[in-house]
Amino acid sequence: MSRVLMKGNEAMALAAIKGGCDAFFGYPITPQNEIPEYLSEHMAKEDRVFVQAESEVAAINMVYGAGGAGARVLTSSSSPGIALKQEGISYLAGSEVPCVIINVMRGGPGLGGIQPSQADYNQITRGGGNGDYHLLSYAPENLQEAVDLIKQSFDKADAYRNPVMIAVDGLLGQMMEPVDLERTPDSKQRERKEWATDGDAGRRGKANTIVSLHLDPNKLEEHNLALKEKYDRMVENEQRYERLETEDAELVFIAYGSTARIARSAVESLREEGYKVGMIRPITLWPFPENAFKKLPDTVHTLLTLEMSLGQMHQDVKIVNQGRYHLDLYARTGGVVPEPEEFIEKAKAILKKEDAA
Amino acid sequence: MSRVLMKGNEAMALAAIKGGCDAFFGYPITPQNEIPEYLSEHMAKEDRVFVQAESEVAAINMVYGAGGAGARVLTSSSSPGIALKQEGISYLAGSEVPCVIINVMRGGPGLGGIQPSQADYNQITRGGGNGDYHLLSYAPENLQEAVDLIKQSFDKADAYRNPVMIAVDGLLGQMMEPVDLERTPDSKQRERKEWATDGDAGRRGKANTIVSLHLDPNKLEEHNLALKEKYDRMVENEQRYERLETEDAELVFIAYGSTARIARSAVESLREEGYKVGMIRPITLWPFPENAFKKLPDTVHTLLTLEMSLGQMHQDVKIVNQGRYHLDLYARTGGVVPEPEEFIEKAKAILKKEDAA
Amino acid sequence: MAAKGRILIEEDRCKGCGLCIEPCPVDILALDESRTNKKGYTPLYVTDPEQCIACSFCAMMCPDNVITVERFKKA
Amino acid sequence: MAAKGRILIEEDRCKGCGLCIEPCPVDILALDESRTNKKGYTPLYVTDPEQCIACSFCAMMCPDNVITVERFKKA
Amino acid sequence: MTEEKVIIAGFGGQGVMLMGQLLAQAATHEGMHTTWFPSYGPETRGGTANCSVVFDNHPINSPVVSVPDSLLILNHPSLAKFQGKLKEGGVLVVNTSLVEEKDLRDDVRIIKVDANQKALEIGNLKVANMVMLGAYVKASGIFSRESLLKVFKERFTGEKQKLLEMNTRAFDAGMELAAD
Amino acid sequence: MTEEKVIIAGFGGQGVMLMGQLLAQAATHEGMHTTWFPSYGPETRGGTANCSVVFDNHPINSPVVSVPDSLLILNHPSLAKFQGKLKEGGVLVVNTSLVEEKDLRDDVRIIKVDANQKALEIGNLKVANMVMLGAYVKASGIFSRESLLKVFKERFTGEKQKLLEMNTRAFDAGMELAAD
Amino acid sequence: MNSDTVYRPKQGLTDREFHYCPGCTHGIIHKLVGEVLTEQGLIGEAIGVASVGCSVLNYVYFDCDMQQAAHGRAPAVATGIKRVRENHAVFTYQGDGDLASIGLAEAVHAAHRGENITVIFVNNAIYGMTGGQMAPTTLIGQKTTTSPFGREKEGTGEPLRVSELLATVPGAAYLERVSVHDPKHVRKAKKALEKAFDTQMKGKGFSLVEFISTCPVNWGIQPRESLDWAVENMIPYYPLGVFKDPEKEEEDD
Amino acid sequence: MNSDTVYRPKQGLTDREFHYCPGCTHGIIHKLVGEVLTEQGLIGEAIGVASVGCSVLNYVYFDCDMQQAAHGRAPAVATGIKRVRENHAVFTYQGDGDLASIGLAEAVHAAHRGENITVIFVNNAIYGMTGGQMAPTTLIGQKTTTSPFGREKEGTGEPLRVSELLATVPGAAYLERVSVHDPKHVRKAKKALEKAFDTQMKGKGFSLVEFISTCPVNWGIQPRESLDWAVENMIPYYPLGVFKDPEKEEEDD
Ligand SMILES: Cc1ncc(C[n+]2csc(CCOP(=O)(O)OP(=O)(O)O)c2C)c(N)n1
Ligand SMILES: Cc1ncc(C[n+]2csc(CCOP(=O)(O)OP(=O)(O)O)c2C)c(N)n1
Ligand code: SF4
Ligand code: SF4
Ligand code: SF4
Ligand code: SF4
Ligand code: SF4
Ligand code: SF4
Ligand SMILES: [Mg+2]
Ligand SMILES: [Mg+2]
Repeated sequence: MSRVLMKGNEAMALAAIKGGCDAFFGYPITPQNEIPEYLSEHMAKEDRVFVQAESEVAAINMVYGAGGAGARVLTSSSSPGIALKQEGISYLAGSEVPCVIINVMRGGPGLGGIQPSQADYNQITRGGGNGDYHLLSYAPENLQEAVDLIKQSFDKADAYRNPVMIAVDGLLGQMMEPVDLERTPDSKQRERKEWATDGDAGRRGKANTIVSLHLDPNKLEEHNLALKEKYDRMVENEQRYERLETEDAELVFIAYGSTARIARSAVESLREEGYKVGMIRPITLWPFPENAFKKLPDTVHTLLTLEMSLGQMHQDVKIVNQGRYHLDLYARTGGVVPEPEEFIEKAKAILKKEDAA
Repeated sequence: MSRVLMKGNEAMALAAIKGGCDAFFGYPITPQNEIPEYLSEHMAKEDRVFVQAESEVAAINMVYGAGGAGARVLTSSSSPGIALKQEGISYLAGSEVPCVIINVMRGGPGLGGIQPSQADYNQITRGGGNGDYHLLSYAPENLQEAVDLIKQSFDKADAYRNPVMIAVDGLLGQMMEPVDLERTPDSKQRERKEWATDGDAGRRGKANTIVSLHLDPNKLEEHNLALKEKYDRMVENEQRYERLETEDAELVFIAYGSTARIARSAVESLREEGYKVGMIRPITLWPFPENAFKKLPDTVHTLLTLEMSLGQMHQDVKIVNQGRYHLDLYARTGGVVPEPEEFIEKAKAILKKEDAA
Repeated sequence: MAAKGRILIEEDRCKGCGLCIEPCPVDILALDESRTNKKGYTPLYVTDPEQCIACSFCAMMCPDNVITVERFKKA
Repeated sequence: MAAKGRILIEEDRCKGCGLCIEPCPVDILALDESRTNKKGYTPLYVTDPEQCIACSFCAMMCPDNVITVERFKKA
Repeated sequence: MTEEKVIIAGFGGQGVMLMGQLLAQAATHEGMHTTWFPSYGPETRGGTANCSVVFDNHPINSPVVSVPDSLLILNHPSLAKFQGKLKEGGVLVVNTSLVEEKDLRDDVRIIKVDANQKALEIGNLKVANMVMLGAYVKASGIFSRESLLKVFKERFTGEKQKLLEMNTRAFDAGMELAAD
Repeated sequence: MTEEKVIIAGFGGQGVMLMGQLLAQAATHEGMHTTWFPSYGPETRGGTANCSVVFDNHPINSPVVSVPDSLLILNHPSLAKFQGKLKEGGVLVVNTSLVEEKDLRDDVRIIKVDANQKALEIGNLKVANMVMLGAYVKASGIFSRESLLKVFKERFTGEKQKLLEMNTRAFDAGMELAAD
Repeated sequence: MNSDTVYRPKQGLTDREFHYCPGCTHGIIHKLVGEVLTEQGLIGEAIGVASVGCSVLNYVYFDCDMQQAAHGRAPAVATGIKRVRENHAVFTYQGDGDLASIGLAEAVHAAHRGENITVIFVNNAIYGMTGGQMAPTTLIGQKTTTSPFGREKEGTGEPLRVSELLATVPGAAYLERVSVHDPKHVRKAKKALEKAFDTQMKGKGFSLVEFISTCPVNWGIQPRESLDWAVENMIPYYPLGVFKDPEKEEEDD
Repeated sequence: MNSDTVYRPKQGLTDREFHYCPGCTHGIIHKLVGEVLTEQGLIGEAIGVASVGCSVLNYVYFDCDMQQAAHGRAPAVATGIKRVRENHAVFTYQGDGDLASIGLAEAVHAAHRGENITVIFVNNAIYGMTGGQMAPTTLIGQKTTTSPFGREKEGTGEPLRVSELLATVPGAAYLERVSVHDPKHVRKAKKALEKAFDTQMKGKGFSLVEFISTCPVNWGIQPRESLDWAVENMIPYYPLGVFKDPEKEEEDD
């Protein structure tokens, strides 16, 4: 094990290289600038492709081109930049071009601010673009997990021929902590993508096309149903989550990413004080880890969603819940990073009320 | 009453004029082209502003400018074009600039097709852009309702200082039917908007600014909470829906827009055959009409969502439901318009199963 | 005068646009107004095949890949 | 030589960038390296006020609105 | 009246959209509920074109017609596409100039109209659609001749006024053909 | 060791970010868990700059420090902003060259370092941060001198190697000052 | 009698019939692209990018790998492709709405970076696919569905000349405007395409051939008259010629 | 002694201190805009559009109505404003990343439509706000955080000259490139701004003044030396001068 101290954005960039990323296309935006900056140097050194696009719109369409041509492609941005990419992301999903997108979220709406936020949950999990599609979305809680997931994400993208979104916030992007870049293996040699428009029509003896257009609605429906079948497989196989101290919990936090990290402190403190508190930490935002909510112990009476947005993930908790538990929400927004004490206080208030009831 | 036969898109365009629309900015895209085409002629004749922008991105930012300067502004587009507008819509919401957006939905994802669809439900109700914001969204089921709602929507936009989305599909945009343009009054004289950047700093004695940027996260959170307070008021006051034959229903359809229109036939046929079927028709997609689900009779056992997308609205039904009823979904997508017979068959199958159980 | 070559017309591809007609230097092309092809268009025909000089102008102007041009070899 | 005018320096706005210094035709501007203003910058000062010709060059070049220039009226 | 659902189909340029709109317009004048819905494509590039029209005394739900009561067929490919959908005993008005009669169903009421021929006689192939329309109006009996002529007058104004007479003639010819 | 949370604050250009990174780097070498988190703004335009560093033998949750165990203050505005957050009995290392001593809390352990003065003596105002760092390392006792010097050697390579000696001297001077 | 085929259609093209309106010159331009790719031996390894416009479906016509791009973004898509498939011929095929309106930034920036791609730019002074709206290239006085009174300078400006604009961008290596209204010009247009692909394959940078094209349906003019209209109205405003030539530049150096 | 104030700062500006880095010429340009608006009597009725870049906060500095636009879209926002407030002076203030990169299409199309607005374009050859990344205007050889080896022609192209590009657009009425590196040029720059607003108020169309500006922090050069760097490196590539003048055009007519 060799741990190196790295800045989040740089660690993620390096992880992408180790995940076999052939090409990066991006546009500067705080708080993710160290990703393109790092790659502008290191992709060149590795003889791989780095292009600073003229805009986010151009960047995502370059990703579409390079991904379509069979390369492993990365782009990164932050909230308003991701909004600009929505049409392109819809195209990528619709024409089944794999790629990896890192979103280092900041406060919104509009230009908003540049401090950490999770208010892109909707645009990540609901596809901010048009049509019935989904992105496989990972929300790591620390740099080690980010590195491990990013390395893997290129394989996942290829396996499903679907864009993968890595959703972190400015906190993870800007912080440093030691990471072991070799904890998980680098992505292995890959096979040629036989579907790609890589200019090998001659060799193949047939031309490939990559399109999202299907003018006949029956064909388009068929295509959508085929995509759905793929999404169903993701729901089946790709849910990832952590359950922490849920065995005898009365109150279960639901939190992801940086918020989960902070919530972890709250769980520890509360447990020390004897409160029966646990946590479900979604690692995939889409598919939302419904499985984590199965077989919770009978002691549970309340699920408390903690997030840095005004209840965006809470909607998924509601969808899963279907009346089983009391639901509550503690939300900060606009770039304010909550402190463990806030969660502790909220938890105590809930537990006290329940006791009284 | 004077009914005139009009094409949906043209009727909507004319309704906007009658709603006091001062300016239109848009970009061509099927199946909404008759809106800009109609307005290119008629706005000029009324000495109002019509601009064909160079792109959807430019159009939505022109809307932001003109709306910010105090005018009543309209834009229209269709699914991929709406995706491109997401950053701009997030800005409009974030800086509280009112406007009206007509979305004549078509099949997706990506370029998709041009036939009717409802697969923008997510990008309409979840804000495809970044941050915690919402659009007041209307989904009329016929041209008369579309005309009435559009006229009104400019007042609503101004009242809440928030964008309003009119969500229809290609079916409503392309069809003709008679409408009474005077059924509801035209929008009345308006007051000067004292918050607008209309160049009247001299008169006002102070300069106005319109921004969505708040670098201090505490300020941005405050701003977000103020927006939320506004959204809460919309949830309180703006839910609109129709309940059809729910009094003794066992099975309740949930459907909006064109789908509801078609479902209406199915309800009629089923009732004729003695089946106890009713319908809840959301007229506002956001706020989703939770109130419609209150005080349903005890006879109800199943809610069946019908939509032209793979269960996007169904998520809101789940959120409202919280385990009360059985839920089921019948979805077509990709531009396929369902026929009443499909709904009838599905309904019968459900009712038969329930009987057997 | 013997033909220098000939054109082959894939008639059911023809859309009757007439772009090929004017460029013909020997003026032997016309639309057959007496009938329609599978598509419903009045197709191109050669009024006087003997005159064809195989210049290919017609084919170059045809937007729909209707025309192939052959030049006869001097035996 | 009597001053033709003078400059007023809003010292706590000064960022010590020095853009105003070189343009002064009579070379009477410098940064006071001996102290810092509220912002923490070494502020501008006039080395020899008597020489000022009120040409405004310094003020024109100052990016931070630090300098006002006055011309004395001939009594 | 009870609901009447019509599909009108031909190829682009034959004027099927207009036919449907004229009917919907007539229905509007007579206080009926009506809907018109085009099959809209990405292009105006030939191929089949069709529209659905519905009339009713009650509000109309779906403008999409799956099982028409009447079918107006202006060319052969459209016959193949739509004939099967026509309800048993429905009205089928066919342009025999472009439709092969041997393929016609035998469980529906068929009105044969040699519309292109008739239009050429009148002086312009373009009015073949009006011949068809006249035949349908006669056969269905839903609208009066006057009702349609009123709509014609509203439509053919300005530059188009010169077309009024010829269209009326074509329409009348169609009515006559159906009366036979 | 138990958790140690540090905030280092000054104005942009004083090198507070680097100080935090050097500590985090030393902690990494010693196998500790550590996090470093900058307060990042839209600009590099003066004003206050600060970072939070945490060391622990256990995995660290939040990198955001609300109640620091130790505080390194390089200028006066930073004192006003952060002093109140320092936990009772915590360590407060202050750069007395730029901080007015009268405003200091009295319920914490104060290490006064005339860092600018010392740095000027050494030959470059820029190394004032290293003086501060040395003082903290001495006062906290968490890291050995060698540990930091190893990090220095890694950092000051290539063009920057010439800075190694001066920085080491400044660091040592800081350690001495804290030992007083 | 023995014979040689001196003109064989569908070179570099599939057998699929074009969906274009009768007499639309998109078809002629397709043929030229197919011929040049075939003659230069590139058809088996070329990668084309279809844009959004009437030619959106050209991925079923060109007999090489094809990727369909979002409206206006073809040059960005081509950039992505070319950067990871450096040795392949990469081209876009774009209309004037696509390239000169929504996609202007992508076109200029591909040129600006000196991307080694070839852009086939079909200027028919209108949005064909969506039913004849005004394009940035629509001529003054021209009636379209969104300029019902004819385009006026006031409010909508004067038509944009894309080749002239791109000529100011250093990375643009080869730029020519051509027409296909008669066989002579078709031949010239083909030469321009040959030079453009040549420029690309020699790594000299961005190349673009602007075609003056027709839209009989939306202009409301018969196919043959449309050619005349283009000659009489478009070419005077959009003069044919070479706007940038890498060989000339080299001479100048 | 009695005195006249011959230079009063903060004209047309609020009293707020600029947040710019020491010696950043954004400040000088702000002052000129404020002065011209004040002197032309427009400050009480002008509407400005702030863009995204270091100058994003200028809505707190300019003492008139201000709307903050999304990155690159200021000319579209200004179009929206101007169309509904025809008689007001409308201007945008944009950096080179904002205008020449992400917002190029919006700038060109505002010019193309002949929008009666004034664009203040601040070219500092870098993305200042985000920490010094390469801009389309970055010079060959210039090191930035995303061109760590110095900008190379190969792969990133040669710098874009915006004024020259816009000069090809008919609707652009007045275009001038100026510098603020010494008092003489500041005075000239102010003249250019006066002409630009004059062009707008006379309804002659789109006007843009390109300012050569500095970024001491991201160039890594002291403020005074930054001015020299601009003179020695930028002006040779970006020559000062008038690229379009409505009065000249009229003479030519
Ligand atoms: C984002 C987006 N906006 C708008 C459209 C609609 N659209 C399709 S083609 C087109 C214009 C095509 O015109 P042009 O590029 O000139 O091609 P032509 O059809 O004339 O060959 C438009 C606006 C779209 N598909 N996507
Ligand atoms: C959509 C979007 N993309 C990216 C950004 C990040 N961003 C902010 S300012 C800027 C560049 C500013 O550079 P420039 O326009 O040259 O202005 P300067 O700071 O140099 O004055 C960028 C990329 C953003 N805010 N929004
Ligand atoms: S090849 Fe030449 S001569 Fe022969 S038909 Fe064609 S154009 Fe006429
Ligand atoms: S150009 Fe081609 S399609 Fe047109 S008439 Fe001639 S052969 Fe037919
Ligand atoms: S006004 Fe002129 S002479 Fe006086 S200090 Fe300023 S630059 Fe020097
Ligand atoms: S130019 Fe202004 S800020 Fe800079 S040193 Fe001179 S007075 Fe101070
Ligand atoms: S609409 Fe115009 S451009 Fe499109 S295929 Fe038809 S003629 Fe050609
Ligand atoms: S970063 Fe550069 S452009 Fe921005 S304020 Fe500082 S010096 Fe000026
Ligand atoms: Mg076109
Ligand atoms: Mg800049």
